[in-house]
Amino acid sequence: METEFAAKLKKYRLSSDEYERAKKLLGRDLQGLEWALFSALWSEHCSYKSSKVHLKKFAFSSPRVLQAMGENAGVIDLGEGERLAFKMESHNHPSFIEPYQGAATGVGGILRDIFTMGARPIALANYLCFGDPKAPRMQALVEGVVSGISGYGNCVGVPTITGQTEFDASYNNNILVNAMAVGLFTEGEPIVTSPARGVGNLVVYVGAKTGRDGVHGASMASESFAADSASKRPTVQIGDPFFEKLLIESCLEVIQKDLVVAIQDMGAAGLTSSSFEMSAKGGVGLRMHLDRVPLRDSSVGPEEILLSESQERMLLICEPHNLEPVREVFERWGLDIQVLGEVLPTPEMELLWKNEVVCKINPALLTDHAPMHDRPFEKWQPKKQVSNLSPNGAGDVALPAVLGSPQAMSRRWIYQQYDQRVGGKTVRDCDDSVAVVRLPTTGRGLGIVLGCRPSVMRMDAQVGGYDAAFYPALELSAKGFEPLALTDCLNFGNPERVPIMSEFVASVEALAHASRLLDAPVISGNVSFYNETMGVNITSTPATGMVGLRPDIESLPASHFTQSGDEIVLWRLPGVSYALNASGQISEFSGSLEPEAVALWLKAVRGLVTSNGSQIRASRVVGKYGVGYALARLSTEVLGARVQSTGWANSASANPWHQETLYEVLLVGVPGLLSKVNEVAARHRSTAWKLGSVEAGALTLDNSEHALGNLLKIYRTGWGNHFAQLA
Amino acid sequence: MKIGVRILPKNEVLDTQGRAVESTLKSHGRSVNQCRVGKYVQLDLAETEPALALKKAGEIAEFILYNPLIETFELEVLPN
Amino acid sequence: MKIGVRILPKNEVLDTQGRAVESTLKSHGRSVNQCRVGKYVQLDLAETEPALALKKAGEIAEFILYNPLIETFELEVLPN
Amino acid sequence: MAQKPVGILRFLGTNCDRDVWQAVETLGLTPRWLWHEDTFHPADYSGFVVPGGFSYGDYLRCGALAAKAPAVQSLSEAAKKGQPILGICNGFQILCESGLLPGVLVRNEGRRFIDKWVKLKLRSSNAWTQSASVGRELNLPIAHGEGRFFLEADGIDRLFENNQVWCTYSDNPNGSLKDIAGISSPTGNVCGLMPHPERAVTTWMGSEDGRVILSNLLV
Ligand SMILES: Nc1ncnc2c1ncn2[C@@H]1O[C@H](COP(=O)(O)OP(=O)(O)O)[C@@H](O)[C@H]1O
Ligand SMILES: [Mg+2]
Repeated sequence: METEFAAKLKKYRLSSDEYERAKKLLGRDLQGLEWALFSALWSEHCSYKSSKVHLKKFAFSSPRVLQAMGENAGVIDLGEGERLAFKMESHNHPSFIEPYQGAATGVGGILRDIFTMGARPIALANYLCFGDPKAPRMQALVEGVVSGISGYGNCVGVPTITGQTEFDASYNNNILVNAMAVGLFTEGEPIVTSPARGVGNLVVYVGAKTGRDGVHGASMASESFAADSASKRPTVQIGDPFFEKLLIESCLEVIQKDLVVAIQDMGAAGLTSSSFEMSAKGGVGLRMHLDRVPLRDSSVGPEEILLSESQERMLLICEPHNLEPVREVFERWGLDIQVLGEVLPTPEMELLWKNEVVCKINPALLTDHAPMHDRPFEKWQPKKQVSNLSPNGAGDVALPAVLGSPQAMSRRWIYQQYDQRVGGKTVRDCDDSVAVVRLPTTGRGLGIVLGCRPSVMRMDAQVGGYDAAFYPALELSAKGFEPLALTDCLNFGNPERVPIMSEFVASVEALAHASRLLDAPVISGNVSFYNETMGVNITSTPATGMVGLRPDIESLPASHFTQSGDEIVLWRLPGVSYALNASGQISEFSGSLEPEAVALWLKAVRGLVTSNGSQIRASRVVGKYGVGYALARLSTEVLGARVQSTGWANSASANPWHQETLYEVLLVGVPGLLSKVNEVAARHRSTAWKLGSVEAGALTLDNSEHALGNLLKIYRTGWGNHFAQLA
Repeated sequence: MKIGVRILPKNEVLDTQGRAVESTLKSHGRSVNQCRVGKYVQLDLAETEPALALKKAGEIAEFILYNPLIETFELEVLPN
Repeated sequence: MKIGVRILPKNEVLDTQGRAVESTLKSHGRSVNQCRVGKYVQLDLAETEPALALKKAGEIAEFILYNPLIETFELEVLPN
Repeated sequence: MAQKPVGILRFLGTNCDRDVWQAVETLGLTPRWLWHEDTFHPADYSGFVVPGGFSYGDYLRCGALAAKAPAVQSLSEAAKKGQPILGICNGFQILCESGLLPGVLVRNEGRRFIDKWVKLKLRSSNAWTQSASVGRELNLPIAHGEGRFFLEADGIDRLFENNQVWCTYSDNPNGSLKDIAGISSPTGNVCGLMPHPERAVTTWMGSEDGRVILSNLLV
């Protein structure tokens, strides 16, 4: 008896403490389907039980926020009738098991979060962390993930316009696949939310039929990978971007015709999480006949129906008189629709199977009363901080060698597989560090950038947390965009380990602080814990996605040199300094960040860029591998530069071109630019130097001259060298 | 010796292509109970013994042709 | 009754998939003389007579399943 | 007299429909949707565009499932009447699969989807290129996985003899036979093109060269 109970706990992945808690809430033992419900909704993935206490730190009120955390996606007001919904989500575990479908369904899932709210998806971005290119399966994982994203995103007709790709051995057995989607509401288009309302309204299922796909997926994503994870595989979820496209069009149509009261996609834990959340948030009950759920295979039973993660399905609530018009829309788009039941007055979920009540439970017990853990952590202490950088800390790192390394090489192989222009709004694509979309009705520019640099996170989780907001904000500012808001995807290892939890808390607090200073709230996000395989934890990776706004898209600075003779200015706000070694690691750093000063300086950068219009012709934020690498990236086949390191180099460093300081930016513009920068620089305890000028033919750093063709060749052929199987 | 490899999506796995073809056929009045769409691979092998050729084809299928998470395969010896 | 439809690229058409499989196999020391990659469609039809089922499957193949410019097809009756 | 509207076909899975709509409006013309399940009267329209995308998910063969739609029957009538019809990307594939254009578009030589800007050359005049633009170089984006034009050898020769090859790549991105990017019907009113002119109609898009083709809708 005892062992049978233990086996059940194991199967449903509930701890005995959690079982006791559930029992106390119910006043009795769990029975029947309740096991499956508690298992799914109390999983880390659905309940955020280890992170909730800390996620609250993101909260602050801003008049721009129309919808914050808690809904499918956050929504901000852009003014002039335009509003934006966006969110980022992880699909790490499924992508490691089946990279193509894992990545594809990740894209599908994040898109549904956006259009369920009534926003038309206008852009996708992806944040990918892979292991060492030589690690087992890595070439196939890269191939699968990239083709999965491209296969899904291209077909569904949403352009992928930016991304970030990292390589580090800590991801060898646990890659990260995070996808971000951005949706737009134009003037007059309603925002729809998920709380169920209106006693007697109908509960309607639309979209694909239900199969056994991903049953127990949500609770599995909340566990570390074991070596035998293959044996635990549920049926792989298959994404159908064609179906998703039909779902986008039909859902947007019923929403815009004002035919639905509430709508929610069936994501993790499928029908269970969507219906329980709709019911709990609305403070009403739902009666659902589970045997009415359209099935792909008639042998699928009630528990599997509740837990299935079959893709491309939605649950909506509509008034009875609107059922026929709703049906007409979905059928025209070739989709199934089925009424499952109705809204009840008391907050009780009533599940039926062949007209028999098989479960009756207050949904709040599973949602609001889910366990919350304040997992132990330690106050943050920098571990790699030194007072002076050692002269050879970074080793021998010549520019050409660096350019061909996995960390630095061109990612074009990836993004050339993405449709970057469908939708007809793309101004700047994946070739640029900041993606730019033209907002169709007002002609304003929307900038999108991803953030979080794992190398900086490995150096210091607190600095890395600040950087996850400041770096993308600086990239936006250097193109004249005002940073507006953020989404995040917090990828961490096992939260039950104190060092991991400490990094989580340090980086979340830093990110929250930075976002407040920038007045760019975190409006949506996702936590992925247990990225641990056979005892190895990934680099803590709080990925971010940031959006910014510009009043127009005229005189947007380029990301490469455009004119010979232009002046090149380095503008620095001194903070933390370090150098990456050839393998992308940082062994030590000096200095510290002053977050308040950074936030103010960012405003000054944007102010300078926007007030100088076409006089600033190009800009680039200095990042990995320092000023030399940034200059190489600004160079084209014909235009390079002649630059000097006198005056601005940090003395202790062996190679000034290779050092990075948080924060610094390169501005390129008409001669006389330095004096313009200097007018504002001093006010921010920042300094600017003229490094030299744009020149045709070569990139000359002090006395070493690099032929442009050679630099470009190394940068572009890096991919083929490291991914020979894919070239 | 030629070996044919029929690769089909597993029964319990969603067949996106089959679903689309099925519904197009239906809308043109050519209804079918079900349609599954998979791959067909024809291997021309040096082996001349059917048993050996089948063994090698099976190894190749396991190695590269099919994805065991979502597909099943069957082999057949083809006339020359 | 189930009918299988084997669809293969014509010889004069460059079969990019087949070529890719061949070269991967070669680089892993599993050489084959040739590999062609096509499609396999399994039709489950209401017809219970093999002759009728084959006729209907043939019509469906002609109607939509294959493109005579680049492909050929063959039908087979499958056991239930 | 106001010009008749431009008909834009929409199949399940078409995804460049709104982009074509936007481009047609940019030219000052009136677009109209033509739904795949409905037939229409060709005479009500001044011309037709079959937009790109992934009709029916590109399943089975791209364009094959869409080619059977009732709207394509009406489109065939329009083709016979000599009305201008342009199929872009997946629209080109649909025109081939429906027999309105010869040949077929198969998987790119490198097997992967390619999104990039390409240089093209206009080679002959037809309903979508004026004779003045023959010889002109265009800069347009491509975005496709199956853009390699195929037709047996003597068929290709005939296309060239009849001036049906109207657009070629300067640097072949996908292995297309004879660098073919676009072909036309013998009469020149039905044209297919793999690159996307509707994605290049304003400077902020990166090029305005798409207008060279689309502005032929203005009569
Ligand atoms: N996974 C990806 N998806 C789409 N675009 C990507 C991806 N990874 C990198 N990119 C693009 O590649 C370009 C180069 O990336 P990166 O080396 O990080 O340089 P940058 O500092 O300019 O962003 C960027 O413009 C980025 O948008
Ligand atoms: Mg970047």
